[in-house]
Amino acid sequence: QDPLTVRLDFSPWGVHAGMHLAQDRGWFEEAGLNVEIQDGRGSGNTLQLVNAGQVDVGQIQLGLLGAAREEGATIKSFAGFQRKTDLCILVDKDSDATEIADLKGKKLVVFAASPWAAYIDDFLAAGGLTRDDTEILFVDPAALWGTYTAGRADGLMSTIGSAIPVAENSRPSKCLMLDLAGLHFPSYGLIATEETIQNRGDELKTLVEVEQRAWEEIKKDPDLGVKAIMAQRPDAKLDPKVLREQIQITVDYFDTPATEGKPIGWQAKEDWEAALQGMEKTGLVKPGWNAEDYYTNDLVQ
Amino acid sequence: MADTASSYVQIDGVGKVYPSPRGDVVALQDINLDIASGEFVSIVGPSGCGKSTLLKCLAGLEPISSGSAVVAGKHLAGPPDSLGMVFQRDVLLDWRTILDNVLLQAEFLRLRRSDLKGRAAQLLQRFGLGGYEERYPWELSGGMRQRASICRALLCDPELLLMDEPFGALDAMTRDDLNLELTRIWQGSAKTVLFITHSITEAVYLSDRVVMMSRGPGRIVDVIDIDLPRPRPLAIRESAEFGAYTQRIRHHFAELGILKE
Amino acid sequence: MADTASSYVQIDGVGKVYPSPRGDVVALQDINLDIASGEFVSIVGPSGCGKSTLLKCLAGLEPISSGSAVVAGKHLAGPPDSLGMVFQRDVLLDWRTILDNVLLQAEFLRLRRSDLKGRAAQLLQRFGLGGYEERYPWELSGGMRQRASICRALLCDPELLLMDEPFGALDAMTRDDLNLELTRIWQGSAKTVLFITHSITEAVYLSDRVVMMSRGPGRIVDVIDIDLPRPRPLAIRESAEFGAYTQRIRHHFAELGILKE
Amino acid sequence: MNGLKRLLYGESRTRDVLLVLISVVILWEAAVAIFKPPVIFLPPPSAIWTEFASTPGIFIRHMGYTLGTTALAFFLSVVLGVILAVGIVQSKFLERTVYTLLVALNSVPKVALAPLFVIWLGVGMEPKIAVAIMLAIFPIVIDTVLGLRSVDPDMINLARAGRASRLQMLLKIQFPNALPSLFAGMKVAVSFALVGAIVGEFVAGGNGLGFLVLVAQGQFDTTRVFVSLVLLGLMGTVLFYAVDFAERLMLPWHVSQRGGGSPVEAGG
Amino acid sequence: MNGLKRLLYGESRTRDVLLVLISVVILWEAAVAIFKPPVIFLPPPSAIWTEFASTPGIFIRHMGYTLGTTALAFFLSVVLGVILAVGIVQSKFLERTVYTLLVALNSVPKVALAPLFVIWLGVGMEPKIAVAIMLAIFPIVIDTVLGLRSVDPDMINLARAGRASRLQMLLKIQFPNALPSLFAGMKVAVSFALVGAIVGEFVAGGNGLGFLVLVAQGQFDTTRVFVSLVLLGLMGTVLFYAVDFAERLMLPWHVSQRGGGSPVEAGG
Ligand SMILES: Nc1ncnc2c1ncn2[C@@H]1O[C@H](COP(=O)(O)OP(=O)(O)OP(=O)(O)O)[C@@H](O)[C@H]1O
Ligand SMILES: Nc1ncnc2c1ncn2[C@@H]1O[C@H](COP(=O)(O)OP(=O)(O)OP(=O)(O)O)[C@@H](O)[C@H]1O
Ligand SMILES: Cc1ncc(C[n+]2csc(CCO)c2C)c(N)n1
Ligand SMILES: [Mg+2]
Ligand SMILES: [Mg+2]
Repeated sequence: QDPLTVRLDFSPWGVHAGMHLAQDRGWFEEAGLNVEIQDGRGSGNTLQLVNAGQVDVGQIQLGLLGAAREEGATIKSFAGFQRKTDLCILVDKDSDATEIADLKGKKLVVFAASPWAAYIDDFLAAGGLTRDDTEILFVDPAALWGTYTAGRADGLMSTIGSAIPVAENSRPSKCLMLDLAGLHFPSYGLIATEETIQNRGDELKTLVEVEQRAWEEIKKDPDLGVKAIMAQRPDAKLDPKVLREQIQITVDYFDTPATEGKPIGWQAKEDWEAALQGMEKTGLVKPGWNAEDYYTNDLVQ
Repeated sequence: MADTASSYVQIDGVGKVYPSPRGDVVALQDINLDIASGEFVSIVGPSGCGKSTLLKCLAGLEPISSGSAVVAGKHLAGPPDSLGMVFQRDVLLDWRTILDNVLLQAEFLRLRRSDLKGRAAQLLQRFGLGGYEERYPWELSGGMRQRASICRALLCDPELLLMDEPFGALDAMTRDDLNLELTRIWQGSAKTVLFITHSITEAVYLSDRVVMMSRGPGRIVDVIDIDLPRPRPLAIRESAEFGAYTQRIRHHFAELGILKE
Repeated sequence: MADTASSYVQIDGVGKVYPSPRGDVVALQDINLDIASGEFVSIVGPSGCGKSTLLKCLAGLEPISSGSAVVAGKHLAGPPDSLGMVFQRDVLLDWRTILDNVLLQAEFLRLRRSDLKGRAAQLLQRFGLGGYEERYPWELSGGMRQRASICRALLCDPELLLMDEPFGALDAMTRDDLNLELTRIWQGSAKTVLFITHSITEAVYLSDRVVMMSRGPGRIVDVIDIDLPRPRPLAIRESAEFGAYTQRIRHHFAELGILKE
Repeated sequence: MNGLKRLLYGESRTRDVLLVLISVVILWEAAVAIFKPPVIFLPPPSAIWTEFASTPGIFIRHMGYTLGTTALAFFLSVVLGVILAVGIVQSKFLERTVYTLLVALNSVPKVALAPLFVIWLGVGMEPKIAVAIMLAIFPIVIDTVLGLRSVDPDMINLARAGRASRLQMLLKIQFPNALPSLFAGMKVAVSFALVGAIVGEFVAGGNGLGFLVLVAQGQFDTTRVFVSLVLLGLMGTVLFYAVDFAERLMLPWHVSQRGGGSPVEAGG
Repeated sequence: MNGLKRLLYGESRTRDVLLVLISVVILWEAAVAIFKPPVIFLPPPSAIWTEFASTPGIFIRHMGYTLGTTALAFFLSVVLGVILAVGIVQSKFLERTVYTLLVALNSVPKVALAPLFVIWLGVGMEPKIAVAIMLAIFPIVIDTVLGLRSVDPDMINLARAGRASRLQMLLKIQFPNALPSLFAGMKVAVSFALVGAIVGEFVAGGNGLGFLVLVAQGQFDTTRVFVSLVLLGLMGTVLFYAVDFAERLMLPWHVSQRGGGSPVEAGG
């Protein structure tokens, strides 16, 4: 059987727990799948590779589909696990900043290719600020963290799940979330090209099923996920404490009000519409969009 | 003049101009010369008169600017077949031993190295370089380098031999020895030789004819037939006839008023 | 032998070995020679006997392997002050015009170019290179390049002049002219000259003493005082005394049995 | 006098280069028209041009920024590189210390080092210049060292016999002799300085073509990515031929330049 | 015979290099001990060593992978680069086409191209080799072209007078003459091949030191990043001196190699 290649968003971290647990336990094989899991180099890069047919499935930040489809990508999300917006701005844990307006006069670092880049103006506007009220520095992910912990910046634009647990060691932080501005950005889920969804729908369906099972187990005991990731990526020298927290946050962000009670992976139209409205405002997508172009629930049971 | 029918080299009104942003240089003007097959011709003339230029033109290394030259029955377009050339500066390849430098010509002609190794070693021996086969050029003295480059030119027994002051860096005695050696090689193989030298004695001793060139621009002012019997003992140089020839050439030089142009 | 008190160069049991992975070469062995200040000494000897090596050692360019050498009162350690040197291969810098090549020595001595430009142009003129000041070395003939390198060595009026076959690439007549020119320059400035040549006539004509070297390993076999009056007309070369000197040297060469080692 | 014109490669050279570029554009456009890959995969030249023409000001401004960094870094690389090379050739000690360190440093990918530079030096121009210099200096040092060492021993002897000081030896003999090699190094270095500037922009800062590439990548705007890449290619070509031109002006005496072509072809 | 020993730089050279490295380590350790920068800024060598020693197997395995990519890419670069250089020198047409394209291509940062390569070529070894070749080939071409062109015109004349074919001219005259230059290019290229392999690993694949750097960066584990960077520096140094050693073996005749030192120092 042709392997089903799944590319993750980044080097190993908590959000990968479901995939690695399933692989580690041999659940894919049990279900008759031959899954190959690759680490990624950013959600955007994985998205490109899925679109180019170099890999079959990607696990990425689903919000990126907005801009990607606008540029002609023919991919869809067929399962959303972490459905709540997780984009956040890290600030000192004991800082008194709690809302957008508190960022006035602050120095913020962001990765130029991050989904954050497109939202900065609208986010600040919701707090009555403009870009000139803050100082935005564009820095590579690899230098982002150092710049922030070195105190060269007051805030770091990232995601809550990936960043907060790591920050604990060097600069304990809390989050100002993107949805403070009423903006939404669907978080991690699985994508494939429309063609793959058409031709290999059965396999994808099985994939989603196995993932549901894995996440159910992880919800009950996050340490299963921690152990699975570390077993699957022995060379990465991961910190189990950080992984456990990342998994915990991931699980915390699984549901929006609209998906409460629905199966893991199922996506709500209203969530996508809320997200797309925000994207339309920023110019990421043009008016006239149809939310159902971006996702399908056909493969979720 | 040599009989045209058996001419090996025919030079007809050849001129050569070196273009230069600092002013073009007319190096040769209206050169006419026929060299019979098997003839030994020397060129003498003051420094800078175009001797090397003429040789390079005949070797097909410099395009001629006017006139025409025929070598071995073919109009000159590139180097003629079966050419052996000795350059004014010994051009030895630094990355090859002396033996390998000599064998270079064999490689160019796609001959088997092993077939010619013996001949190369023999030539080196005869030119006083026995024992230096495996040394590199920079380990040799100036005169030794020059001799090595002569061996290289002789290796493949060329029909036409163009030599630009081949013995310039040698002492008089070594020179005498090699003059004899060269005569022997020439007579044994009926080569056509064009030989540039600064030694008037050498020119007369070796040649059937001596061409006297002059400067500004380079042209032929006299061609002297050397009617001395062969084989010529070295002592022939003390003879009156010989003296007359050298005298005639010296006279030309004096007339040209070297350095006082 | 020259008086030690006024010796400019004192060579005492000098030996020179070139180390080489292909077998060390003993180039000089037990060389003893004193040269008085203002003396003109020529070295003759068969090709490869170590003449250039001796010159390079005296110039401080090659370390001597044994013995000691004193130049201008100082033990040799690096090139002596006030040295003019002509190399066997004209070493002209491709990126400089002829004039700039000649002026190189002035720049090394931190003299003002403008002060010496006139002298450089005059030297070039006297050596038959007038009009070639602005040309580049590769636009010159072999003999012209050699003359340019002589001008360079003479430019700053050095006390010690070491010349390695400076006239090797010149025709006999140009050579005569330049012999006269060199004598004039030497006499006008009391230089000490060590001169390598392959022309026995030239050696005798120019020198106060002629050193005869031999090969295998390089050593001095004779030192001949030339007791001819100065100034010497060119015609002195036809004299019987002159002939005796050249004969003696020729005899040495014959004894050494060149090439038949 | 057509010396200057020949130096400027004459019309024929410029024409050939243009012809090549135009052929590439046509082939590319045709390939896209025939195989119809998605735009996000490979945009056609026409789309790239349209994208550029829609906001040329933005591209040109960022190009200017990148050019500034590149030029400054290139200049510093040449100066520093030549100084280092001279030191290395003059002193065995420096050869065994500086050279070794330089080699080690050059083997560490700048993309991996750049983040550290940003952490150490901040997000200003400094880390970009530093990265660009680190990329560009190596070919300069290596080639200059070769050039300084490849002097005909007779020339060294000439200078020593003339009692040239070390400095004179360097300035009047070794350095002119090393120029052709130095120029080869500079040709490699000018391209690498540009690459270094971009790598620096990738890691920090909100200016330059590198920044534009990143932003466009984040928005999956492949066409916009390509506009910047094409502009980089053009900039690099122009910079390279500028060095080439300087070489022709300064080294008319070198065999590689004489007669305008390869010696093999001349007269053959 | 101590020829081979001298070739191996003798003990003194190795000793000097080691001394330098040890001094750097001591200075670094001291600086960290005195200024106490956060570990994320600059870890001390001791920490780097401890990190390496904790899982040496992992580092060595990934180093082997990177080395494989580097070696293959370097080999291909030399072969392709020399072929291109020969073509460029032999033909004006190629000079004006291939050369120009190569220059343009070299000015486009590989870090920006690498993601496109992965999209086009997939996530296997191909894009890594492609990126490494693209980085390494340029210095080889530039330096080889210079070397092939810098032949003494008299040598060209010698070969032409000997009726050497173009191929013979190339193999027996131009190529040996270009070797010192080619080696200079190879020294630059071997480092860049390593850098290219890492850049390739950055964008694709789960192997190699580049992958380890990325993983460590993702966890903000600067110490682990530094282990890989130091290993890269060491690998690059070893590769460089391997080329240098090959040069000494193959070019004993060249002035830059003769006598073991710079001609300026010899006997002076
Ligand atoms: N490549 C060149 N470019 C320009 N001028 C040149 C070139 N080669 C030679 N010349 C000029 O052509 C003339 C003749 O030079 P050529 O080398 O033929 O002289 P020659 O008779 O061999 O002299 P010599 O006996 O000194 O070697 C000289 O004036 C020289 O300056
Ligand atoms: N760099 C070197 N390495 C090894 N051997 C050398 C070197 N230079 C010269 N020799 C050897 O030293 C001996 C003397 O050479 P030298 O150049 O002094 O001779 P010469 O008398 O000047 O000869 P010529 O008249 O041919 O110029 C020769 O046998 C030569 O092979
Ligand atoms: C908005 C946004 N910010 C940062 C990251 C990067 N990121 C995701 S996981 C990870 C490693 C953490 O262990 C890092 C650095 C992202 N993907 N999206
Ligand atoms: Mg000549
Ligand atoms: Mg000599």
